Amino acid sequence: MKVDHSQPLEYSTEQNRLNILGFWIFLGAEIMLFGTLFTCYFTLVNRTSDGPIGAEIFEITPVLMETFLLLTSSFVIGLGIHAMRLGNKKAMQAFFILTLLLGIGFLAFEITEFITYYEEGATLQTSAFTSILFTTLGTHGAHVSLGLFWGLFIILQVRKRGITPVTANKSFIFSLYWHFLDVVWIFIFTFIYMKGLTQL
Amino acid sequence: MGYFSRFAVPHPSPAIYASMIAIAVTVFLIIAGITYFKKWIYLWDGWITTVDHKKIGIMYLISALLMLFRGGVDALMMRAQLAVPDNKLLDSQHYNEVFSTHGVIMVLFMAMPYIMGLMNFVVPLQIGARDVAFPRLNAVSFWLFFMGAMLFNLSFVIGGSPDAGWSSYFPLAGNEFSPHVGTNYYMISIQIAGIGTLMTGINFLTTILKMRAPGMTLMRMPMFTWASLTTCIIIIFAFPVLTIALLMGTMDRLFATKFFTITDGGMDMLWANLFWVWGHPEVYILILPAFGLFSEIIPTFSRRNIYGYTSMVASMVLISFYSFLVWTHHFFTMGQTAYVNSIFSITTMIIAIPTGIKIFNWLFTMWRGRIRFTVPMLYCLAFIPLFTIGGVTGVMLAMSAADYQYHNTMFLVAHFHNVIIPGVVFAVLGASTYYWPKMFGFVLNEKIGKLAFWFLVIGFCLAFFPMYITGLDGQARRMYTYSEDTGFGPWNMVATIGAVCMAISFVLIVYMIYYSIRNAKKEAVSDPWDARNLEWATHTPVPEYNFAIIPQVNSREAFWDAKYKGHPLFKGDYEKIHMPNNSGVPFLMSLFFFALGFGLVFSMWYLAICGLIGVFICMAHRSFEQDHGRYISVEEIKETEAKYGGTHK
Amino acid sequence: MKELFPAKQVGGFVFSLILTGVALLVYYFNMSRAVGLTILTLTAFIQAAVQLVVFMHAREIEDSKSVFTTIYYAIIIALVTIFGTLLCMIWGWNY
Amino acid sequence: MKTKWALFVVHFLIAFVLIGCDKIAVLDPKGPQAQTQANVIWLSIGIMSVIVVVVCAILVFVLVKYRDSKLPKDYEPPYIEGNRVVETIIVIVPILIVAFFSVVTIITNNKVEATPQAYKGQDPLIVYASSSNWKWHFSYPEENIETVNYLYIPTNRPLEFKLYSFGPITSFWIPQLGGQKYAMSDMVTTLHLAADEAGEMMGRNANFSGVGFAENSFYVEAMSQDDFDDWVTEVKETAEPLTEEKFQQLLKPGHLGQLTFTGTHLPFSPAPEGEHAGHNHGKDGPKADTNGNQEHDVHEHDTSTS
Repeated sequence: MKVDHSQPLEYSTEQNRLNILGFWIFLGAEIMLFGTLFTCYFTLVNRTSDGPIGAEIFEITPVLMETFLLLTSSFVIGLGIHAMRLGNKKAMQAFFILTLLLGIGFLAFEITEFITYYEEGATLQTSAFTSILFTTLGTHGAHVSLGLFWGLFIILQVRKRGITPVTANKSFIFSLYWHFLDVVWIFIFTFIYMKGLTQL
Repeated sequence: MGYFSRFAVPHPSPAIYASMIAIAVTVFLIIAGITYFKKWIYLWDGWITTVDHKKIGIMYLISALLMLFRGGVDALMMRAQLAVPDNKLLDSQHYNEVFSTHGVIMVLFMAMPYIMGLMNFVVPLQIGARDVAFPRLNAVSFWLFFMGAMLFNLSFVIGGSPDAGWSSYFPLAGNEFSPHVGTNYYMISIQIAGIGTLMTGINFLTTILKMRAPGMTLMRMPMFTWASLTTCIIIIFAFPVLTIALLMGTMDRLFATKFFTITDGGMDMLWANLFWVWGHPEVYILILPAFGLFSEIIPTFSRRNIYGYTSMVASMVLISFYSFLVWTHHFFTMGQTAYVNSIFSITTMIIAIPTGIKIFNWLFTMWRGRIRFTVPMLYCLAFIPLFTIGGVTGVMLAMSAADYQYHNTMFLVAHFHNVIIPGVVFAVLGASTYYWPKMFGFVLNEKIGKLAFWFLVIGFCLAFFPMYITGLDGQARRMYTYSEDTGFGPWNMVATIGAVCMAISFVLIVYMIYYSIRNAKKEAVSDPWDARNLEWATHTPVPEYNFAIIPQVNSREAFWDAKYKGHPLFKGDYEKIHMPNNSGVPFLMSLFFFALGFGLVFSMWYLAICGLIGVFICMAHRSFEQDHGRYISVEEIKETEAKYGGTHK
Repeated sequence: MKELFPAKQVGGFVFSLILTGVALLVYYFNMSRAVGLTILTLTAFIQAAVQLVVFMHAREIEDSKSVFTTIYYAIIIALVTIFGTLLCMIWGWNY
Repeated sequence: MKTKWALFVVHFLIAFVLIGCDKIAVLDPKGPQAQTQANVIWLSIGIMSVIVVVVCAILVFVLVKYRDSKLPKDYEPPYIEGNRVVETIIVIVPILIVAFFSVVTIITNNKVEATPQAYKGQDPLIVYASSSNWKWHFSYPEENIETVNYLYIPTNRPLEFKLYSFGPITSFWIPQLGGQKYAMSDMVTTLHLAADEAGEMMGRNANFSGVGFAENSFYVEAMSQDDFDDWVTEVKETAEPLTEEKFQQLLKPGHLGQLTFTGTHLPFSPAPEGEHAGHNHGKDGPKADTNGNQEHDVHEHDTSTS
């Protein structure tokens, strides 16, 4: 395996560069995936039937907490990658663990939120609106949950194998994924919560 | 017994019982045969665990051919039923199942994998690469498609086939009107195969962008590679839509969500919309690679370079973008206002422009050429006029005022068969004949091939042209019977005769393969057609590393110029080659997907959860695995190259 | 310790927080639909761009052209799908 | 000999097609909308055949002239990159054709989506055509009668069909009067038709809707306004009233013959339009009328948020 030392470790081999480009293309597909969910959401948002509308169930505080947690975790994993480029394994691991903890915090808030919705009578089966709401949020939440496991695996690998071209590449790709989830959340925050709460 | 009753076919017939027995016997014979000839290890090591793009390509082709025959039998059953008025051969339910499975199989499990197979085999060779960007992912893609196809076919004997049409419009496909598991099969098997396709798209786009031989700029890429590139772009942005649509459909059926229901605010139009947001680009996913294949075959047998390379590329790029702007033409009659219909009418007609450019460029490629009438070329020559007819009827359909009369009729059926059969089927059959020597080391029999070709073309014309007329006369599609006084009878009889001709042609194709295996001269010919692109620059059969030395490209037709202008293609010495290791995990993972899918179809949650955990374990395994591949030493390369007669320099 | 917190990343983070704050204005102040939606759309897309460039290093990869083409293409197609769907199911449909 | 046979086959085919065309439903229109559509179809067939002929002519020419066996042994095809002029022509000509068709399509779209020009200003006959598995129910709200599986219409008067479905998506299609339109469960679509001459016609559901789809057709008869009025009077005198109970029975999946009732189902089972539109009603489906107030609230949210 040829290693090109002029580049950061995660780009250093041909396979690494392929992996990163391939993952970017995958993110393109993910944009379309969430784009479709938003399409459905915008189409169904007013089809509330006998169930509640968004403004009746959304609450600003947990949403802001979730936003803050995910934004921060996205920032922290950026620091993690920076630490990785400096070769600081300890800092990198600390940042990655912090990221995952923030991710768990986000999920905890989201799950509580879902439970509140259920208690208020907005279930997956209530109306077309609640169905698409839970599906859109749930798809994002499932991505975060998957990311938690993935991140954990990577932390374990870095711990055991150190920062090598392979682990650096994996960590960098994971960071791309995590940032992307934050980007998706920004749109959920804006076009589902803010738009719903303000009834624009 | 209560537990097993869910597996019963809700609407059994002797044909289904016969197929159950036939399937059981075939499976038993295959297992017994493999065991008797002690081929299990060969099968496992050589094929099931392989990550070699050429072998994966061939496996795609074999599966696609099998599915072609399954779908073809469906087609014959439909034609037999419609041959005469008031026919009682099939009842309504069976007919509905047959046309639903025919559509799904032909589009998703025949045409798609056939195209994927050819892409797999040809693209890395054409760009001078040793494999695709992610060989392991490539194996996952194939096995996911394969398991999806198997799951779909299982519906015939366990639980019942889907019967709501290949487009499965809700609410007909919902629980209320389709209570049995057929539509679950539809949703889940297409989902599994679709994930595989999406991965292939990502894989090949990365491959084409990053792994081209030195000197091969984008504007020097062969046409089929360009076609594959644009196809991958469409796949990447179209398939997520299908993923979501199927997810929503599955949730409606399994978890009683309210996306497409009649009550609680559900919106049945949304399914149609999502289906065609994916479905229209899907049409171009099929046809663009076919265009690419024609653009390979026509120059070779005209002994000329492709005419208007730049405009060919530009038109494909345009088509790949426009394909996302036209989907509403599949439901002009859904009640949108005239201005919405006008917008989508016009975007649809605009797509005809780049397609027209391509047709004329192919004609001008033959102009002043030296045309040889080989079997692959014959398919191209039949393609041009027939596809033009299909294309212009497409423009007719695009005019939404008139579409109100064509929609849902046999006219539409005639139109899309008229583009897909001359477009895609002729392309893959022509290309299979064309690439056969590269894949298997011998040329297929010309005489039988030509006979099959004529049966296919004449059969096609007989089968589909009458449908234009009956469609305009009011024969709706998907009608399982019609009365004598409609006057559709004679035309349908002609169509059935045509279908039989096409069936004969496919039998002849099988015979051609059998005959050629027995009788063809098995001498390795690396360039039997005097072709122009890099895939012919390597040996036949292709060594696992494709090229001992990566070729240096400095023109659009690198191999042609190497042959006739003396440009050196292979410079430098042998170096050790890095190759990926085989792995059984992709196969295992797709088995877990199969279990997951089967569990979901029958709402057997424990099985589904086990399948899901299995999938995650495979992914975790991949994450922790340390697999750096292996090296082929210079000595080994020298040995192999000597065996094949040395590298051309 | 300081080298672990580069100015670019910290700045990006602070900027993101500010943008979130701006989006919140729509919640706390009553404004017209047009103004509100414009603010929301702008803040969302700027924030996404910040993530892309500052955190995801989309510019530094040697294939950044391919990366940006992919992302732009995805965004355009997603927008076409969203607005096209709304056009034929909501706006262009006579209820 | 060969050419003789070929000529014979061509003649035979042309004769066959021409004889057939006389009776082809879509090309034998009985109303202004179908006439518009038939005109578009003939126009496009005309222009498109020119394209097909041009392509075939070039193909035959090339194949005859540049086939391997006809060429001298030492002929080597030239390398031709392309030709600006030729490529411009093959771009411009299709663009012109598409531009022409675009104009045609915009004009005709607006034609078929509106009351036919010739009958503008006349009071249209409104018919609620709803489908259930696998029947058609035709409600004449003004005449206050309802039929099943057959449709009587007056000639020379605009017809406004309000389409919806009690089940899967269906498509209401009377080929000789005009193109089809979908009937869906939670909204009403409108189809504008008119009949120019009296006569019998075939109508059917064109969109696949399950097991009984093939037989899901109906009989159409166009008659003068006087005959139509006589028929209405006769129905009112002879037919049974349509009760809610009876209507629920009719909705059950299956096939029925032609039935006639006085009264329509609209009072107790209103069409999903306006307040009753699909996105407003709840679990009870199209029948839910009792909690209209509550629904109205939701409706207001709709307009404010969409």
